[in-house]
Order: sequence, then structure tokens, then C-alpha cells
Amino acid sequence: MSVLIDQTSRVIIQGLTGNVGRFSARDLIAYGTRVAGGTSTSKADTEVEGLPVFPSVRAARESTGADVSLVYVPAATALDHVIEAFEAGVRLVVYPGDGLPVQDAIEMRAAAKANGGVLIGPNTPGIISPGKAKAGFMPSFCYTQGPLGVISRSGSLSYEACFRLTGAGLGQTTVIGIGGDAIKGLTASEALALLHADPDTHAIVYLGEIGGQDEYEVAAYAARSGAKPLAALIIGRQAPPGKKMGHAGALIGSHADTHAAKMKALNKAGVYATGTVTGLVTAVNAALAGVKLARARTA
Amino acid sequence: MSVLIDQTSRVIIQGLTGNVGRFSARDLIAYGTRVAGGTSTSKADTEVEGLPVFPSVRAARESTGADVSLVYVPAATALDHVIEAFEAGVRLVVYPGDGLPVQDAIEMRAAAKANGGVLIGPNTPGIISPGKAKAGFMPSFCYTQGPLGVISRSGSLSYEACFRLTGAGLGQTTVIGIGGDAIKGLTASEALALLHADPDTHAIVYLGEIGGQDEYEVAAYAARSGAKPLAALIIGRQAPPGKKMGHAGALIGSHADTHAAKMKALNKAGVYATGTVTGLVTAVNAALAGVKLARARTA
Amino acid sequence: MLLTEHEGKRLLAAAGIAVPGGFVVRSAGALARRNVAYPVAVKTQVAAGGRGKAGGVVRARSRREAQNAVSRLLRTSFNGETPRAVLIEPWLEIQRELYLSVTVDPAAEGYVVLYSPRGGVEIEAGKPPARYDVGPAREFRAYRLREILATVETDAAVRERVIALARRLVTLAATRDCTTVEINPLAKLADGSLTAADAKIVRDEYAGFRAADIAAALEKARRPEPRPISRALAGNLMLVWLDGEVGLISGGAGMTMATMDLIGDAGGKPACFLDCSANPTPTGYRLAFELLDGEPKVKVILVSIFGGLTHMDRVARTMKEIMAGRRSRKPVVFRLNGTNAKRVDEIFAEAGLRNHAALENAVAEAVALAKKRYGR
Amino acid sequence: MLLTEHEGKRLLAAAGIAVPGGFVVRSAGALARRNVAYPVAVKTQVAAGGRGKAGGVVRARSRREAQNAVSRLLRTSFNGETPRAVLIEPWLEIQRELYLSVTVDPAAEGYVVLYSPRGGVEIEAGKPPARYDVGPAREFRAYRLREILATVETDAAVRERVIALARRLVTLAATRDCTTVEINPLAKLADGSLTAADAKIVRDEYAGFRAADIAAALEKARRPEPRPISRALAGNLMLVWLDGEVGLISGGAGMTMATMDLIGDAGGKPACFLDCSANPTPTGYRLAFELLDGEPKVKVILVSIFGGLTHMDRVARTMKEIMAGRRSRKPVVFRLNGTNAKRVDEIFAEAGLRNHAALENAVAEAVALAKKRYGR
Repeated sequence: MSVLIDQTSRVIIQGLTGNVGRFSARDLIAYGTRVAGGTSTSKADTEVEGLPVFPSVRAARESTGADVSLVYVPAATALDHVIEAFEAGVRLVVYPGDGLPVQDAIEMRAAAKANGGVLIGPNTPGIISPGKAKAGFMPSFCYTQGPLGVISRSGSLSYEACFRLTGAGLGQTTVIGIGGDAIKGLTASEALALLHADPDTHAIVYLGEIGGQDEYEVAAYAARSGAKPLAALIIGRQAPPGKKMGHAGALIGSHADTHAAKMKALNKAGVYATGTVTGLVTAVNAALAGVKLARARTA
Repeated sequence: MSVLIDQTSRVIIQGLTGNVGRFSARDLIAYGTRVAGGTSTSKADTEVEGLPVFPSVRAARESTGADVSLVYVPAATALDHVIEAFEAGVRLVVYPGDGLPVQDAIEMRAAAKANGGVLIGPNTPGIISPGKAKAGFMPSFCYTQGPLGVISRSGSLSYEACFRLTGAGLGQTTVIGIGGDAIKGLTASEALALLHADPDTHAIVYLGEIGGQDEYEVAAYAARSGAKPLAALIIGRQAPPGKKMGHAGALIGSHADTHAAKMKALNKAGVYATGTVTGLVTAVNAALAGVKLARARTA
Repeated sequence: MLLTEHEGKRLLAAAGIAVPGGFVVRSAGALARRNVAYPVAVKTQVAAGGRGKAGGVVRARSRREAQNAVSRLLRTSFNGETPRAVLIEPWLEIQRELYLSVTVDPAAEGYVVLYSPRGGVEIEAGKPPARYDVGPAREFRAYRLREILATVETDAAVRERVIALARRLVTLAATRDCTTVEINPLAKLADGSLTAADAKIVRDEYAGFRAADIAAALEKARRPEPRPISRALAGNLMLVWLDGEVGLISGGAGMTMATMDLIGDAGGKPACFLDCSANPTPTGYRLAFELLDGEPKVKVILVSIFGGLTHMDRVARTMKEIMAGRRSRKPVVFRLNGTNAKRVDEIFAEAGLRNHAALENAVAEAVALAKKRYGR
Repeated sequence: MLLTEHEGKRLLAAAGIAVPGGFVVRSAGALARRNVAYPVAVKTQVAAGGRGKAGGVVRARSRREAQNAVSRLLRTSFNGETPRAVLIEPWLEIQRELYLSVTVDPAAEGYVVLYSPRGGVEIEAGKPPARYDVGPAREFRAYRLREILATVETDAAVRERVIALARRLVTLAATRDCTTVEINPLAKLADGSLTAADAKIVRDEYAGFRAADIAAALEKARRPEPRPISRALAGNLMLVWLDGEVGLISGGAGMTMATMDLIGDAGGKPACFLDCSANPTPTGYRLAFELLDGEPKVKVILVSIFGGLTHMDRVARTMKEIMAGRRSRKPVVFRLNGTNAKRVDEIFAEAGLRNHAALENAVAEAVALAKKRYGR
């Protein structure tokens, strides 16, 4: 299995007629994702990449039954488009864009909640269930099917990490980019809860960094009895305090934000944590060995 | 019968410990209203006028089961207190205060709607069901029980009008001050719908003025088949255009706002309309004669 | 409170809305010190509508033309308003004039967005604008407005710009306490961009307690008012001068208007609308009498109050005191009723004052007295 | 973007929040022209915290003392920030120092209100403040905060003022795009009123498209930045200088930090954090090279990009062009991977460039080259 998205998901792209929308549509289709069409506020009633273009999400849903939307619009109008998607009944909305005012991120999350939907983003490459479907722009070759659920705050780091995992034969159920901003549509602990409930996910890999509280949510999950084995890669040892490292959330403000404090909390909670991409595969193998150990015990 | 408030209503006063709150509590009790207590943000856990004082509406409701609240707080905190009342489960909130920013009136009305309650106000003396209960500060001696439902945009005018009706033996089921502001908790047409459904209300008296669209709502109701007989008093013949006459809503901006246009529309819809308080009793008697006529016809 | 165009445009610009890069001058001389590319629009700054049709906007091709226009406009009143400044803006090459506004509307239970693809001075003569009932500002939905505009605005690029702008205007109205934000014309320029060529913004006077700029503007607006109006505002009384001779002191907008109507019916004319209900104290009533006693056109004063929260025994005692110390010999007629009104006669009796039981009788007496004094 | 105290207080005052009536000066001489009642507080204006403890606030009892303080403060840096102005305020007689703030907090899914009845410079040492998780601004409920503060603030009058103030701060944060609004101390004066004795406001840089003042402040903040940072910002690159020698051109915050970490592990030190992901175009990369080529401490440049939306064949072609025209002789090491990465080798081969398959190998080579050049 996988979480949030699989071969039955029907995906639309809001902003299909733009450059990114067209590229992404081709890329998703090439990966085998069931892309149902898209919307455009400027060029309705045409066809793009062989897909129907609708003037609104409601029209797209009525005609195609799409339940997932990938939104490629600028930050200034992002909130409007995400609200439109949820209110049209879309279950999962992926907003990859960055530079979104935090006020709008707060409202996006509230809109997801009010409509019983799930938002992934902002500032994320999206989500992929390898071999089944993807809603995002991660490079497909980095992923393969397998027993790992992956959660990442950083897009580029998740490519590198999954490239290594896939290279080492460690496949993934679903890879979720929760994004690097402070206010997230799907938080680390919500992503953990989803992967925890997925029977095919045997272990969870968390890719984190300095700043913010997400890593403590991961530690809290890991410390729970019955938690799935966890490996973590936490980056940012070379980042000086008080400077924002690209991500809005990647800023060391207090001691709890530092790399050392996070590593300590994760290790204490039984997470196989490493501070370098080089150590990732080893950490993940250790976590998976934990699974086998646990199985052997219960057997 | 009556609408919105009667002898079974249990009323609390938010802002009970202030001067207006205390006066109003004595006045309501003297009228026979079941006053259950009140709230105060400064002097909790005391007693005022023999009534318990609670720190919150929730506490007041839990302890007394009150379902109506009369709110005496300044405009700056009014929205907060009205929202508190609705979210604590109060069914009917009366906010008499004036000088409320229209933005807050919009939010107050939205809060009533979201919680399935009714708001009366702002800028109103409140509501009275003569002989049963009152939630407001209208002079009690102006009212007596009878067959008329009364709706008024102006507090002072409603005292004068009901004083005359009562003097002429024309009693009232319920007198609703909908208030003089543009955005109202209860609109003219909503008040009409309530009185329309009340079997003891045989005819409706509407007290209106220049400016705004309320009088056209009244005309629209009157023109419906099966509408109850209506009398109306519309004031403001001497008001010059372009000047706000005290009430935020009493301003002649366009032709539709004028006295003449409104009288014409009401007369056309079959309303017994008069432009002067002197003509009120006559108009109401004519409306009531209409009732008798209709009854005679159906009999 | 209606803002002048340049005040309104300042608010628009702060909210990220494009406006022409203009500046205000208060004399023709001020233009000499400015480096300006001609032609320019010279626009009188009055807080009143209908300025464009009345010649309040002038195209000037040179500094001399502009200076002449400034001098002339500063001397010209529009709708009774004397301009205090003139706005100079680059003359826009407008491809199309649109209309966009956000106002508070009871039928919308909040804000309404109005849009017309053809704006300008003739907007009221044309087809009524398309209407989007928003409700509270947070209920604004771009996709709803897009549906409504689908057939109204066929240029998709313009439509999207209008939708983005409408969101900004709704947010502006809600967050800065504006009851009207109207852009007419909204100018479509050659590059496809939209610019607010004019701005009519009405701010909510009641929001002064939380908006420092509204409080400051109210204070500023009070100053140029004639002294009686300014004093009335400061004393929390609502005063509108009319051209009759019966001075009216009342409480509540409804009773004040109803009494004005009766004065007219009795053959008189009200001299004012003077509502004391926001300050029914000795100070408030004393100020009311001072204002009417000091106004020559007022021949008689009618006090018509029906009190709810205002206790009429207190009012009666206040009237007694005011009458005792009053110098003016203008006659005063009373009709007090309402809460505790039964004690009024007793209090008045001690002072030899008389209270009318019926409003019509009080009005009749006041009108008769006014005629008598006119006749002298 | 952290505002200075006086910028923050201007925002507070606009939202109807009481602040002391102060003014800023940029020289001691400017005080001579002002009529001031002493004592005053002389407060350095830097966009950095911890100023009070570090002597950035001085009490002055006379003009001479104040002028001395102004001169001294204008010469003194705090937290590496040179003040550009000094704020002069009446010295407050504070009865009690409170703490009130509104910030964005993921756990609250929006805004959180923090309050402590004992504020001031030692706030962090004391009991943690009371916490009200608001969520979106429209979810603010005065009665919820009242419940929370019931046991925290026992003075009911202060509590009500704090609740009213908290509502204003939440509204301010949401409507003016502030991620932090902190008042510490919030001063309770002898008359019971509350005044913002200090203000720490952080505005959301991403909201510049709709808030003209944020856009202007960003523009202003860019100017005093050293030229490379300023150019990077203008080119939409994210640049933070560090003190190492390996210049890093990367894409995405995560890969940039991960590569920095590896440089450290390999015995080197990164010279910068330079993220080009917001502008992965020939212009953006060209600017990145110019910045690092022009910085003496950079001995070697490591290009480490793992592209998703960024197509690596395009990046490779861009790199090829940049290398062909580049004057600097600083060595460049490449590790490109991601979308269309399989075409990179072929493109590089034409130009004699080499792309590393493994990140660790690229880092090792870069660090070795840096050491070699250092040794020279």
C-alpha cells in the first residue's frame, strides 16, 4: 500500500497551461499517474498535452472525478486556488510554491481542515508513491517501490536521499515532502500518523534540519510504544545561529533549534539518526534490522 | 403567542455590574421578565440587584440555563461579547449599543448565523413581548398585549408609536427594534417572517424612515399573497438629501431612498402607509379592518 | 467619512494597488519647483462626487496651463466643498475605462463587489454593473467572482487582474474600516495593466477607536466645520442645520425626524436636526440650548424627547436648571415623555414650566410662537 | 524582517495601541531644536534584540545628558548592527512591567498569544508565559483568553486591557503581515493604563507583493547591505557568507546545507550558503559565479545541484557557457544530478568538463583543491 496517493488517484493540475504545468503533466503521465486534466484561468476550453482544460476545479471535478490537485500558481493567488480546490471537493491538494506569506499558509491549512481535506505544502516538491503515482516534480528515477515511508522538510535533500536509498535497494511506499516553511499543510506528526497506519510501510525515514519543532514531533512519535522503526538524517551542522538558511523554517533561534539538541532528542527516542547523507543508508538498514528483530521476537 | 421572547425566556445581562446593566436588570424584573443573572469581566463572583454575577456566559448558562442575553458593553468590545454569547449557546442576543463599526456588525451577524442564533441590533432599544417579557430599555408603559406585531428602525419613534397604539387600545404581540444601522442582526424581512408565522399577530405595523432598502422588503412582503395586513409609518419628509440624519442608515443617497418613493412602493403593495405619527392609529385601524374583512370573507 | 481622491489613493497604494504617481499642490507656485512631464491631469481635491462632469479635472499640456488650472480650481467650489489642494498626475493614455467597487450592502450581509467593463463618468447611465455578494470579507472567493465575470468581461487577462484587485479591495475595506472603495475609472493602459485613475473611499467614522488614521481624519475634518457644528460634534450631539425657524432639541433620530415632519405639517419649518441622544446630560442639553440660542434664524425652541434609557425626571430637572440660568428670551416649548415621565409635571410645576402631553400640541404651539416672532 | 523599535511603534500606534510620544534623531544636534521635558529615555535603534541589557537604553535628566547619550549610542554597534537613529521618549514611571506577544506558531496552526504579568529584560529567566493558541486570526476569542488569564493576571482591570490589546495585536499581525509582534515591557502606568514601552515586530518578507510598506522596507534594507549580498538579493539568490574557503553554488536549502556539512566532514570549511533555486537561469548562475569569483576568501567553487523542477541538461549547458567565458582561474568542481541528469555527461564532455557521480567525491576534490591553493 501507500498513503494519500496511488494508482487509483485521479490528478488535475491547476495552472496546466503554464510552462511548469505542461512539463509536470508530461512528467506525471510518463510516470503512469492518472492525470485527468487541468484548469486555466486564461485559456479555458482548449486541450494541453492531450488533456482537457477546464475553467474551474468544480468543472474539472464534475467532468473527470479528480480527487487530487497539483497547484502551479504564483504565491499572490495561491490561497484562492487552493481554497477553490478544497471547496470543489478535492481530497488532496499539493501546493509546491514557495515565497508564500505565512498568513496565507495559515488560511490554506484552515481551508483544508474546514473541508476535511489534506494539503501538502507550501514549499515542497510534492508527494510520490513509487511505481504508482506522483503529484509533484521530484525526479522519478530517484524512487523505487519498497518498505520505507519517507518524510522530508527539504525537496532537494529528499532527491539526494531517495537516490541513495533506491541505489541501495531500499524502496519506498510513499515519499512526502512536508515542506520547509513554518506553517505546513501536513505536519511531520500528521505524516507520521499516516505512515504509521500503512501496513506496507515497515520503517520510516525522516529528513530534517535545524530550526523549528518538527524533529521533536518525530522524537515524540518514536518514543511511543508500538512506533515503527525510524531513521533520520538531520542537516545543518555548518549553519551559523541567527541566519535564515533558505527555508523560512531553517533558522537557529534557540538552543532547541540546534543540530546537537535535535540529534540528542532523536537518539534518546530510539531513532537511528545521522548528521550526514553519507550515513543515511547505514542508519536506514539499522532501522530495518530493528523491524526484522521485532518480527523475530513476535514470531 | 409572541416571537423570540416570552414568559418562558430566561434572560442574562452581559455587563450587569455597570450603571446601565443595573438599571436594566431592575427594569426587566419589574416588568416580570425572568432575569437569571449576568456577567461581568471585572467583578465576578458577586451579586448585583439580587442576581448572580458570572465571569463568563458559559458559566451563566451552565448555572441558569439562560437562553437570551442583553449585552451592555461599549462598541470596542461588543463583537467579542456577542460572539461569546452565541458560542455559549445563547439563542437570542440583543445588542442595543450604537457607534459600532459596520465591519463588526457584519461579523456579529455572521456569528449569529454560524451558531444558529438570532441577533437583534446594533442601535436598538431591544425587543418586548408586552405582558410577558422584555429584553431592552423601552419604557414599559408604552406597551400592552394585543394583536399587532411591530417592527421599528428607530427606538424613540417606536416608543411614541406604541404609546399611541396602546392609548388607542391597539396592543402588541411583540415589538422588535431592528435598529437604525445599515447591517442589522435581524432584518426587516426576517422580522416580518417571524411575525407572519405567529398566529396571534393579526396585523403588522412597520415604522420606517428615509434611506436604505428596508421599506422595499416590507413592500415585497405585503405584495405576497397571504401576507398579513400591514400599516406603516415612514418619517423623514423634512430631511434634506445627502445628509446623514443620526442613524447610519438614514441618508438619502438616491431616489429610492426618498420618502415619496418609499410611500409609493408601500401604497402600491397594499400597505396602509402614513407619513406622520398623527396618522398612525388610523392606518393601523384600517389594516385591522382588513383582517376582519378577510376573516368575514373566508368565514 | 468620504476621503479626497489623493487620500484614497494613498490607501490604495499601501494595499499594493497601482495608482498614477501624482502629488498634491496647494498653490500654483508650488508647481514651479517640480519637475513634471506634460501633459498632466490637474484634479481638484474635494470630498464630493460628480467632480469630473463639473469640470474639476483639467488636462494641461504645459506648466503654464497647469498653473492656470491650479489657480482656477483652488478658487472653485464643487458641490459646496472648497478644495484645499489640487492633485497633479501624469495624463494617462487609457485604452478602456472599467468600473470596480466594494461597498457594504445589507443584501449581501456584508461586502458586495460591483464590476462593469465600461466605467467612467457615464457609469450610472449604462447597464447596471455585475454584482458579487461576498458577505464577510473572509468569504471572498476568487472562483465565485470568476464565474460571475465569465460573460461580463471577455478579456481573460483583464478578468484575472480584476479578480486579484477585487480581493485586495475587499481586504482593504475590512482591514482598514472602509464602507466604500470605488475605483472609477479603473484604467486599462496600453500594456494591459490596470491603474486606479480615481478613488472614492468612505471610511467608517465609528472605527476611530482602533484606526489612528480615522481618528486623526475625524479630528481634522471637524476643524474646518463652522463653529456650531464643530462644537456639537465635540459635545457628541448630532447637528444638521436646516433653513427654518423652529429650533428642535430632540433625542433619537426617529423622534427628531418625526417631529421635524410634524413641524412642517403645522405650517412651520424646522431650523435644524439636533439629536442629543448620544449625550443626554446637563452638559449636552446646555450645549444644545447655547447652539440654538446663538443662532439668529431660530425663533423658538421645541424640546421633543421620548426617553427609553434616558430618564425623563433627570431631563426635566436639567431643563429646569437650564431655564433658570438662561439669558436668551427665545420661547421654549416642551414635550417630554418616556421612562419616569410621570414625574415631569411635578418637577416642571415648581419652576412654572409646562409640559405638553401630546406632541402635536407642542408642535402647534412652537410653530405659532415662531410665526408671532417672525411677524414682529 | 525585524523592524526597529520606532518603526514597530509606528505600526502599533496606527492600530490604536498606546505608545509613548517619542521622536527619532540622527544627531545630537537635532535635540537642540526640540522642546523636551526631561528626564527622557534615549534608545538606540537597531534591528536586533538584547539591546536593553547591553546598555542601548539610557536615562537622561537634561539636554546635555541626552546629547551625550545620543552621540555615544550612534557610535556603538549592538549585535553587529550600527544604529542609524536614536529614539527619544519621555521617561515612563512604570508601576509594573508586563509581557505580551503574538507570534506565528506551528503548534497553534496559526497565531499564539503569550502573556506574562512580569515582563522586562529578565522575561526568559522567569516562569514561562501563559499561552493561548489562537490559530487563524479570526478564531481569536476574548473569552478564551480571559479563561486562560483568570489565574495568571489577578488584576481584573489589567486583564481586560490585556485582552483588548491582544485582539489588536492578533488583528495587526494578520492584516499587516507580521510574524511576531512583541511588547516587552508592556508598561502599566500609575493611572492603570498600558503603554508599549518597547516593540519588536517582525514582518513577513514574502508579503511585499501586497503590502507597499514591506516592499519599501525590503528595498531600503537591501541598500545598506554589502554589495554582494545586495546583488544576490536583487538576483533572487539566497546568499549567507561564512568564513571558510569552499565557495558553494547549490540549489535548494536542504542540498546546500547537506553539502556544507559534507565540506566540514571532509576537513574543509564552506565560504557561503548560496542557494540559486529561486533563479536557476543563466542569469542567476552567472551572478553566482561573479559573486564567488570576486570574493578573495573563496579558493574553489563547488557546484552541487540535485534538480527536480530544474532541468539538469539546461543547467549543464549554462555551466558550459559560463566556464567558456569565465576569466577567474579559481577551480570549479561539479556534481549535478536530478531531472534529465543523464544528458549532463554528454554536454560536459564536449567542453572537457567533468561531473562527479557521487557528492562525497566532488566535496573531497573541492576541499583538496582549496587546501592546495591555501598552501600556495
